[in-house]
Amino acid sequence: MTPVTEKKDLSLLAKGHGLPLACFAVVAFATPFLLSGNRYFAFVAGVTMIHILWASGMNLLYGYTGLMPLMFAGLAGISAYTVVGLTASGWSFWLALPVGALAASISGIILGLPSLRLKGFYFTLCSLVIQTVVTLGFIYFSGLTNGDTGISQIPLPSMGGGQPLSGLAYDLVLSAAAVIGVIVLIVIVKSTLGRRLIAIREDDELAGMLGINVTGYKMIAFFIGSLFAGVGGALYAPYIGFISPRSFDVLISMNIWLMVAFGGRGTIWGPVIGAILLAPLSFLLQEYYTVKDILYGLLIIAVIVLMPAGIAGGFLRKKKESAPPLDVPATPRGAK
Amino acid sequence: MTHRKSLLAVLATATLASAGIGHAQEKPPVKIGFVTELTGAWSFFGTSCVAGLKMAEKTLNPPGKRKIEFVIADDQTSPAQAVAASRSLDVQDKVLALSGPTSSDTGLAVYGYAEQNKVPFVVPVAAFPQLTKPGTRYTFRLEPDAVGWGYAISKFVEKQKPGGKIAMIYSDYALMRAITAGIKYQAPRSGLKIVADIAFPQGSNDATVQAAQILAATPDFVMVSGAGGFDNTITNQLLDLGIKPEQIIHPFGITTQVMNWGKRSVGSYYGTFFDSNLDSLTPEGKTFVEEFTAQYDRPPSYGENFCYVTANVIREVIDANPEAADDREKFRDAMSALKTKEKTSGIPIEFDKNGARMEYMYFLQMKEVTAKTYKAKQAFYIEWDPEVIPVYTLVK
Amino acid sequence: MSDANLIIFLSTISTGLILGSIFALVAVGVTIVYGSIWMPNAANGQFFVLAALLGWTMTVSWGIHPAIAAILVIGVSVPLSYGLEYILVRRFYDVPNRNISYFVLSLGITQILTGIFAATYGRWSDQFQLPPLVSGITFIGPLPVANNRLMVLALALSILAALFALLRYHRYGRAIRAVFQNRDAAALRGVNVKASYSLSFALGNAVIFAGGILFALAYSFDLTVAWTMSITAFAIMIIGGPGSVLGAVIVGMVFGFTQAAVSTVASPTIAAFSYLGAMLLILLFKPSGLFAR
Amino acid sequence: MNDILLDVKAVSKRFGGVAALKGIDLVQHRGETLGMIGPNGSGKTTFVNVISGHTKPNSGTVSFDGRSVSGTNPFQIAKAGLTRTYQAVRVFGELTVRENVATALVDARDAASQEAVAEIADWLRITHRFDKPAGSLTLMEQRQVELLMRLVQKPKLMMLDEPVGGLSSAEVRTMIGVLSELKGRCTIFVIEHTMKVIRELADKVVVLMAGEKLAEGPPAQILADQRVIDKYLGTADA
Repeated sequence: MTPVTEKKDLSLLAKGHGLPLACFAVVAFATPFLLSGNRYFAFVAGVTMIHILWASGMNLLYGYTGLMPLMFAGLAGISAYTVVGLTASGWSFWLALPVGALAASISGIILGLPSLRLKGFYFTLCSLVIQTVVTLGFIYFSGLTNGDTGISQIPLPSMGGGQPLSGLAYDLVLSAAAVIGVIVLIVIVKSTLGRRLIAIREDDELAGMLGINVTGYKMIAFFIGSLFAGVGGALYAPYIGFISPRSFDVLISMNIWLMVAFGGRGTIWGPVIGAILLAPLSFLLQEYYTVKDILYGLLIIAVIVLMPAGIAGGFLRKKKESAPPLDVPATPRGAK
Repeated sequence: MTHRKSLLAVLATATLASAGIGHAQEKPPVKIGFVTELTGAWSFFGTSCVAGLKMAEKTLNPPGKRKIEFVIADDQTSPAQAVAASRSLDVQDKVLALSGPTSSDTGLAVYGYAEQNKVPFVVPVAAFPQLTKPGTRYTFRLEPDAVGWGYAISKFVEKQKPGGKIAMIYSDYALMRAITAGIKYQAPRSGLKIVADIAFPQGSNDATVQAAQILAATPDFVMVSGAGGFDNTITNQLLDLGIKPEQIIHPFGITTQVMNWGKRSVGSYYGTFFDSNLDSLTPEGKTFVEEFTAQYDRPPSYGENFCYVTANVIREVIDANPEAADDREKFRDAMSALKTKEKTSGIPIEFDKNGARMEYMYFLQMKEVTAKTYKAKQAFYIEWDPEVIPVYTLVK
Repeated sequence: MSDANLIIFLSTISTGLILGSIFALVAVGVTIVYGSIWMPNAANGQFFVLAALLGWTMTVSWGIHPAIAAILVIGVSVPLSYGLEYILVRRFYDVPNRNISYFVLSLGITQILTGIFAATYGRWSDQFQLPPLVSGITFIGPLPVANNRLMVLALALSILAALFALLRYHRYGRAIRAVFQNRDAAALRGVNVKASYSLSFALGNAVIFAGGILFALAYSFDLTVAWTMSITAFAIMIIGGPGSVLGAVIVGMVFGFTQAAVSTVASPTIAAFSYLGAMLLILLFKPSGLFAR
Repeated sequence: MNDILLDVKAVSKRFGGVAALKGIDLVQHRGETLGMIGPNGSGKTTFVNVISGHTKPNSGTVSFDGRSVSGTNPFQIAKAGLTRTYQAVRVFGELTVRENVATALVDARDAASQEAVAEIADWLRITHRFDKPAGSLTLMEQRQVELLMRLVQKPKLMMLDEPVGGLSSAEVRTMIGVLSELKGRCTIFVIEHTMKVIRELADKVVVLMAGEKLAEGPPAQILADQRVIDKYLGTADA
């Protein structure tokens, strides 16, 4: 009868994620080995891992904080360009990565400022325009970014001993990044920080009234979410070997967001599933290129019509509805 | 430009090809990966290129020769997809070489993959200089580089009007920036003056004001190069304001563009590397133009031609060097040593140490536009060594 | 003022007007749909291009006169809108946070249209041009202006004026505006809210189609225009205040003039940055838009 | 009762050209229940918005618990111990009651203990709804959840904006009972149209009229005040 405490709540929910997390980690680390015979499928899996990381970051912002930042890919791009620039001037990739990720985070905070004044979808439209400006910036400041030509032959990061990080080793690094990203997200969501963010998502005015520093926590969400974008962007550049403004344009932002919406915003695993299903799609549908966009569009519409809360959301909601009522009879108390 | 095997290669074309016949039939086909733009912003160029390739495929595999098979993959006009497609073709299909992209950024993306993974890469149409930058080993490009086009335009203007004034109006794309870099470098050396330099951001719609600025600068020639539909908008708005067609130079003109410039542009000039109106078309070139026109309802341009020629070049190299059909290094060496001519126009093809071609450009003047075709007349032709100007330092 | 400067000045004005009125049309279409059914239609750019492409097919392939083609194209938008409304849009009328659902939906439509365009028109050309409505040149002072451009401008302004009259004076228009302001209150006052929804959806799209076909008559275009136009229309709507038709018109005009004018003193790229920058400033300091209702 | 909890001096607020509040002065002592009445649009909610930091006043100062809170953010004011409810009930509808409470606890200055939460929930008779999404509850239950979320934060002052709005008459009676017990837990500031609530709860009543303070005093005196009757009670829905 006693209200469940924060702590009990935490352990209960953490337990709820323990098994899927273990499964995910096993799959994530096993995949590169299983696919090591085929560099192409391994590559597609690697790109998917980066998207899982990105989707988790987007999920923190969109799913848990209620902000829909369509400049997410732009932030990844800021990090990627920073890292490529720094490594070209002699930095080690592993030193450049945190700097790039930090650059993305700081940019995320600055570009996220409109979210303090703009609510809901208004901010989304604004971020769409911000993304456009960022893309224009990548093209315009060609001294730093090489414009729309892009930068090719990005060297692979080196491992210890001067060996380049390639093949299986790189894939494992990406798997680790995805797994760590998901773990970080779980920890955040289960912490009081997560509770504050959810409160802001649900009703930021009410959250402020309850003593939650809405401005501060939105900025923290942007900082962390952009960090996901940044780490992903930094790892993406040498993995693909090429970056250009088109690698981080609005369509990529929308794609990442779609993975979250498709999988189920505000759930840990929905966006992971979304990324696993959608990220490889464009690689695997290669032969159906004429109808690929159409199929993709139909898929989007089908999901929004049939499962508006995403795959995980649709599944969870059904489960919730079919669960027996949790009502406990009220303690009888004397009437006044 | 001299290579150990160049002589051998030429001889091989004529003599050694027949030697391989006996074995060829038992061997699996030689696969060439063709990564190109079938969807996305550049899909027209990719599709046109494939159309040229298909024309070549009709006669590419006569009985008795080792079969060459092109595996076509869509890169969605996205560099990341281009890399993925290259990897897929390399790993899954085990292609001998890559080819295909028609845009600079997808081209550079494939270039990075090819050079890093030692896969020969034959570029039909992508003009960005960095594709053949010093140190390039596996990449060979048929199209002259865009900085060179700028050089050629300056040379053309120098000949038309010594001491002339050039204005430049173009979309802010890598390709256009490269062209203007070449003009800017060469113009003073050719005694020309640049009087206006206007770049439009991607996604611009209207050029009237800028056309008025051009008009105010009273140039002798205007170099016009917009992206997509905007190219035509700029051209029309310049003409609207009273710039004469004879003053307009388009750095490149493909069939749909020339048709869209239309009757009012008759008299204007455009650069090209192959055109149905060339005087120098070979009999095979004429057949190519006729058959292509019959099938696609428009004459082919240089894009289709380069893709057509690419297939023929690969045929020629494999015929001359049967051992190159199954060995990437040998194929690379054979490409590097190649000394041949475009079957359609007779223009020589040979590559320098970086895989850049001995370059050339035609300038044609529009003479007539009809419903389905157009007439143009050769006004200027120039050949140059790819490094006659410092292309690789002008554009990074 | 020298002749050359006068030409630059006059061309800035004419460009600002034409570009501005087309931007205004599209933004008005978007804002009508957003204001009434909360649908941020990301496919507006694709609709815009669809109109232009249909116009191209009718004039270039079938040889129909551009004026008739323009009317046909706008006519085609009506059954298309009602069809879409019937199959998809109406499912979300009562969904909470439906703007996000609609956004996703419109992204789906965008993808489908992109795919269709790429597989059809995209293979035929990378640029499209319609024959002019009228030929000839008129001199405004020293500036020669193609009559076709003047015609497009006149049509765009007339459509905008007609739209204003419709929304202000006709009962359909008043019903739409009532729903804009408050859906529940409008229902109480006897407005058929659902009917007004489908009407606004159709009207908004018809205006976008009108913008598309007029654009195609004034300029050459290609398939990439779609995204640029989507973003521009959203930016105009945000600055003008969603649902504000007047705001969309004024800000659309300002955008047109900015593109034309800034480039006379700086580069066209700075012009693009400047209006996007203006948007961010407005969002930060007056987030409800300049002409919020 | 000399301990001043809320001290408002000359607060004015304009929206565009309309003056919503014109130089309001107001003092509330610790433990004193203050009722605010006035016709619709007289500025009552704006007043609460200004005090709770949701709206920045054009001029005037607010001090709470001896400290100036003018110009600070709602969350800082909330942390100082001033809480409020909204005219339209406002809970995290998608979250369960339990999660609502947990959210209220995370940033509370000295959050209630487990037992205290249970005690308050039992007192509000909402415990049995703890695992229901708050949005699925009845209006009355949601009002109770609102109170619960505030009380676990141990506020010093609770500002209630029409706490019985929309409730049935039986529920109003229950709510009045709850609110009179609430007086033992924190100081109350209540906006109400229902005079019964004011009469039964308030120690002092302030009448707001077109953004100005029309009258102030004990309920009996105010409700009998001729000016108040003429201008408000006689005309409005009281």
